[in-house]
Amino acid sequence: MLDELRQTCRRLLQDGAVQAVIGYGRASPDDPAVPVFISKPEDVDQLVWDDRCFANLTKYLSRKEVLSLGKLAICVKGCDERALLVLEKESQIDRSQITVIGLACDGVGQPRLAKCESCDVHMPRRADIVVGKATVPDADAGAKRYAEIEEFLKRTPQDRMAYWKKELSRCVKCYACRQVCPMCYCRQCIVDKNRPVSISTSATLKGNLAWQITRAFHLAGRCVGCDECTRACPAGIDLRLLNLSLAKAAEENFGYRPGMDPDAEPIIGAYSQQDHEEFIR
Amino acid sequence: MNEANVFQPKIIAYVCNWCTYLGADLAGTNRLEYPANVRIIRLPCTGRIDFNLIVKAFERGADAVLVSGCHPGDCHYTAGNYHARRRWILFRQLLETLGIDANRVHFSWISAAEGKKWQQVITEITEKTKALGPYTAYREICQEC
Amino acid sequence: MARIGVFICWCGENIARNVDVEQAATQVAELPGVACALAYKYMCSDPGQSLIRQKIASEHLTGIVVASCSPHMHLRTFRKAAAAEGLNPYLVEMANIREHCSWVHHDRAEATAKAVELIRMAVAKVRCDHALQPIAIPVTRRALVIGGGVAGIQAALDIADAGYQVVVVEREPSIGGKMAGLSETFPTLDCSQCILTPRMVDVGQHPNITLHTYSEVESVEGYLGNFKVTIRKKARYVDVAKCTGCGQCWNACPSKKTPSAFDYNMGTRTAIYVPFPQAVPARPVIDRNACLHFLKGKCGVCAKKCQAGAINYEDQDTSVVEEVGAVVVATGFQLYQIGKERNGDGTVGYGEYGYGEYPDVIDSLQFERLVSASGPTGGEIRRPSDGQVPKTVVFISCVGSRDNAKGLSYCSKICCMYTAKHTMLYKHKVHDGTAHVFYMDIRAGGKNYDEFVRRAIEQDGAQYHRGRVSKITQENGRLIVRGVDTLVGEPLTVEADLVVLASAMRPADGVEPLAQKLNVGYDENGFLSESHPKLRPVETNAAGVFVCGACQGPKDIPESVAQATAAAGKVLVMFGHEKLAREPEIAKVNETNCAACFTCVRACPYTAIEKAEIRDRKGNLVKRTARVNQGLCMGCGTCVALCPSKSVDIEGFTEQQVYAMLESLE
Amino acid sequence: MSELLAKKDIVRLVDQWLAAGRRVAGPQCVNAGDPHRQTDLINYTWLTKVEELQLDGFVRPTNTIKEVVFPRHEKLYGYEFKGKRIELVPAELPTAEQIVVGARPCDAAALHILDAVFNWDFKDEFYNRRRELTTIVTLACSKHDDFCFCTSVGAGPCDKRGSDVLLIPLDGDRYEVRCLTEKGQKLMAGATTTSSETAKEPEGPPTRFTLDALGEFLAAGYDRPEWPAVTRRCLGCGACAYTCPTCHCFDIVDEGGASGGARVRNWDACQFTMFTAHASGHNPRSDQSQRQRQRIHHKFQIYPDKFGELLCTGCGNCSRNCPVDMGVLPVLKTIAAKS
Repeated sequence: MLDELRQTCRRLLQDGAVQAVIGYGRASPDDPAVPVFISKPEDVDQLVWDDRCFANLTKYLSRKEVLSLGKLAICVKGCDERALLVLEKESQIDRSQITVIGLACDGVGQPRLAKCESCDVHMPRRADIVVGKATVPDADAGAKRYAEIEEFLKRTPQDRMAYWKKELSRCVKCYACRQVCPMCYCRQCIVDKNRPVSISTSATLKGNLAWQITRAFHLAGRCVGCDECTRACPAGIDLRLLNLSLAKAAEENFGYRPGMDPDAEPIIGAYSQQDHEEFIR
Repeated sequence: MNEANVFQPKIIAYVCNWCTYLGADLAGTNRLEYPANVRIIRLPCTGRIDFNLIVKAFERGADAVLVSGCHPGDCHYTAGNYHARRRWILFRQLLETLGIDANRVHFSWISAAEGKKWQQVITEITEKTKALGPYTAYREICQEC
Repeated sequence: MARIGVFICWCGENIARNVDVEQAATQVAELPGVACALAYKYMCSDPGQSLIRQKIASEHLTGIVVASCSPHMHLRTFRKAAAAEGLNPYLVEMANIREHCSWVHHDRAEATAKAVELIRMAVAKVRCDHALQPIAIPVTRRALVIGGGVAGIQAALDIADAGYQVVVVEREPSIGGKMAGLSETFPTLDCSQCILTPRMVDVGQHPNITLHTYSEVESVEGYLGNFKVTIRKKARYVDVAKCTGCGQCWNACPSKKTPSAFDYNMGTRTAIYVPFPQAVPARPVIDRNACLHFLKGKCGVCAKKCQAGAINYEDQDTSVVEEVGAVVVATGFQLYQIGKERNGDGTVGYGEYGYGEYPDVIDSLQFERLVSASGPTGGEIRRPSDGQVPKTVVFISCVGSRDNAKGLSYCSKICCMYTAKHTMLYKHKVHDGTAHVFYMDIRAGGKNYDEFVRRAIEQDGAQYHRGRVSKITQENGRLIVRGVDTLVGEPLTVEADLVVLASAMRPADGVEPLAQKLNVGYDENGFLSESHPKLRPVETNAAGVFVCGACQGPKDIPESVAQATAAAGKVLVMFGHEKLAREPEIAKVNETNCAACFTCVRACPYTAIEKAEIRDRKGNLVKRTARVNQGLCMGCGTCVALCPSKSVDIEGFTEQQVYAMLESLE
Repeated sequence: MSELLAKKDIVRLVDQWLAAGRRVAGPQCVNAGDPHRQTDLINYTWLTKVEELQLDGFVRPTNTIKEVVFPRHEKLYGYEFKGKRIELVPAELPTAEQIVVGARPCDAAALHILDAVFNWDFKDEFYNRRRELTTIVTLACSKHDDFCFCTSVGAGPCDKRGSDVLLIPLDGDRYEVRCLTEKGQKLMAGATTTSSETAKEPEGPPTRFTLDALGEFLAAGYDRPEWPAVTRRCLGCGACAYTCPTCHCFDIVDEGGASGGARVRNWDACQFTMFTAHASGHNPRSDQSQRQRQRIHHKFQIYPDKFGELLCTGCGNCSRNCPVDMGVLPVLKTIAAKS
């Protein structure tokens, strides 16, 4: 599969179809995979593909340092690919200008990451080129999707708040969660605005809670569950739980999973007169 | 009547300019008395009311927050309240996950004709919040490290 | 440095009774940025306003807060006063210490404390106010009227008579609408065509009116004062410029069997036709689906007969673009399609009445054609099945109206009146006949309306039965109408020769896509939404678009005409200015920061935000951004709440202002 | 001759300190018992009971001890609105003595390095007061990983800089105790036993690049064409800076409401776009490669030129915590190789 990937990228670069390939590489066999940007056909052997290729590379489609390389091909796993659809819906990418190389994936990490356990997109579905073959997702993958958050919600509200107070007390506001997120492409994040300061920039519990509420809610109906924020957090905060809870609400209330159906209208910035609630009096 | 030592909750109400604000005006015109704990912030439409405002209200020491606007179908701007409703459906899930007390965040549709409803809603929220006591859980969060 | 003046109103005793205004003034005078704070009996009175103006001048105020009643009551008043003294009116804020405080809180200490806090919030807000200038929108003083029925005709003539250009679009080959097909009109029984056709001619000949018949609005771009409307003119196959309307062609046309839509299929017409003799323009069209030339490739009789050489079989649909400043929608109504209306899961409604099954069950507009002197029977009432004069006629009201179960919830408003009229017209023509009416209630509110119904019952002997009809069957050429008379409390069966159903009024077909093009709201029944049911009855939430006639709700001719004149009046108010001044409290995009996700574009209820590009001097794309069309934005702020980076803000309710108010809370 | 301390005695000491109401910080597994955790997360935290302390069995904590003297959020002074006047209210300086136990040498050395920048022209009262109040008991490293590169920057597993007491593992149960300062002596007085045994200083990680080669590259010029390619994958977060023991940039903001507030300082990071953004909208470091370049130059050229020491102790945290496995090490390895 790796050979096929390298061949594919070599051909794309040789033909001039793209000027650079965003993929995974590594310096020595023991190192984790890192994002690499291959511009020359002879460099394609730097590309790797295995279950330590964690990063969601679609983030780089909003990094000007990468866009400056010219026309791009990008390697995506099934989960990452969902981000492309959201970015397309939000006018951030011109899909016709990007060659998408889909990587068949049976999950990453040892042990498998939580997201991989309930993954139902082992094979990228809208890639221009798909490399490899993946196993068929478990039939009950979908059922497990929200298991963690459902378990968490069984705790008492006091317990939940105590949990977040403990977790968020470690947040140093390094914004790794924001910077790795493919959906965080704002030119100036609201937290960096100072007239007015709507979210305290201090890494206090107050500022951290306001920031994480904001980050999570700005992803409502947009987050594709790549869990890069959780992976990136140096404070080890399980941000996945926040995202999952909103993903659950989006699916339960509006039957919507971001990045899944190209024909589905985004739920944010839209409404239905039939939206159902029982809490407004 | 001196109730200086009784807990007086702070309630912040974000209301739309065309329905709930006028409903509160009507409550005034009809001299419908209600507790003085509420502070109204007038915005053009519930569509303008962002979740950050709810968070900020708690940071500023609110014991309860009310968001109120036109009934579905009555929005002065045709659809602002529908957009708002959809956001709140999602936002309440986030509050639940975080363990933020749903009894502190209230939503209502109050039309310009519903002065009576405004009086009832404010009275009820005030009583309920008095029973809950100050929102110390959030105030602790806001204390300096 | 801010120099804020705070003016606290006693409102006589209204505020002063429960709020210690002097104490409040003393307290707020201490707030940072407050230059002066004083109380006065009536701030809205002349002396009160003078006081404000004096202080603006003497204290060099940079903003003022008036603590008094609701801003809905007097914000305009105080803004005007400030403007008169040279202070930008948008630097005025109000603290509502009457409706929201003194009138609802009777504990003086509590009310005073709250009043002080409300004022403090207003002071915090006014310190973040921006001086704003009204937005000037240029106006194209030319109007578009969509629909050429009586409402559209009235609106077009009123605007044109005032000296402005009007474009009228009508999708049928002739203007005239539903009214042109009516026989006589209630409550005066004057002939519909006699009063309408002169006005149709006026439209056709008016120097200020451009008429596009057999045409439809394809797309609408632009906004208030500056609409660009693309109109598709359907192929007529007749050159209107050459045609003289002599009638040789339609008299000679061999294809004569097409049911006439104008007669609601009660009569026939030719393939080349004018819908009715008094049509305006009196120019025919060719119905491709009936014309032998198009169906079989041979005939050409009309072309041979036409002296003017106006027949053009090669004719194509064409488009014209009209630039207008205002749009009047007058698309009218149609009747409820009995038995054919769909309600999600299937066909519903009144199959038991046998409409479409029994030829002698007809609807009210068909009956109008039967009694019309220009109708298919020349005004003689003869039933469709065998041409016999019906001796017993049953009229059923509320077919589809006021029926949540299988029809529409609303009252169609005009059926009671025209049903009474029908019984009278029938009796006037068939003296020995009997007219029965099954009704739910008689709603005859209107000048001389109830008298008219009484006349039908008392003078012309119409038999009114309060009750519903459950079923109609046909036996031996007669219709057995089974119903109930609830006043007597007994079932009632009438053997009738003809049954006339007073079907509900519905908006015309295609009004919803049109409304979407114009960005006008509509209700669940498809009736267009006015801005305010009482105070802005002909405006819509799309600035510059007005409604009149039955497209807005069921109404009769006088009401439609009155509303049309009202809509014309509103258009003329607009046209009274070269430029329109719009409130500047609308959205503004920070185009540098906008990430161009265009969520706001999707969400804006007014399509007031567009996708724009910023290019450098060489034309290279620098970035994309959302951009607010100032002519369309109404300032709801839905975009602000949705924008993750808050790159859009609403003047008058900016993020800065709202947070300042929050921060000012103790 | 040497001073020895049994592991259980360290635990007893910490227990005593805590019982005496002293603030004690040390490594702790902060996600023990969290059902969602995938790996242990070790952080320096203020201990509430001695059982929380985890001295070894890991390479190093994810965070650093700079927080003990330079908190991520610190009030500089308060202000109150008194009518139209604003009154300043000085912040209270800390008074509580604090002890860090089980600090890693790469953390302790960082404080020694930071002393220079917090005292060269303006003497930072808050920093200095906390520094005075803090006694640091360092534990020499017996483990290292692929990210560690202390030995490449002149430091090592027994670096003495910044420590008051250095503990070197003797065997599984005992430490050799080296009191390096008066504070250290005072803290350990009477707790140790004298012995003839001495501990062998543990070896550090292999050298990964040479400082000479690095210096050559940096001295050769600012606008080296290598920078964009070497730094392209950087996403511009602050994980490296905030988990770096020596990064010390801060931002000053006012936080408050109608009645008053405080001027506070918060950590800031040079990798953020906003770090150098001007009010005009212009940004002199508009590209991520410029920001990365700045970080390397600051640590390995600017700071040593000014203060004589590298602003890096080779702890490897920047790479260890980088979402795309960057940090300074891969960059230094690459540019040292290019030189």
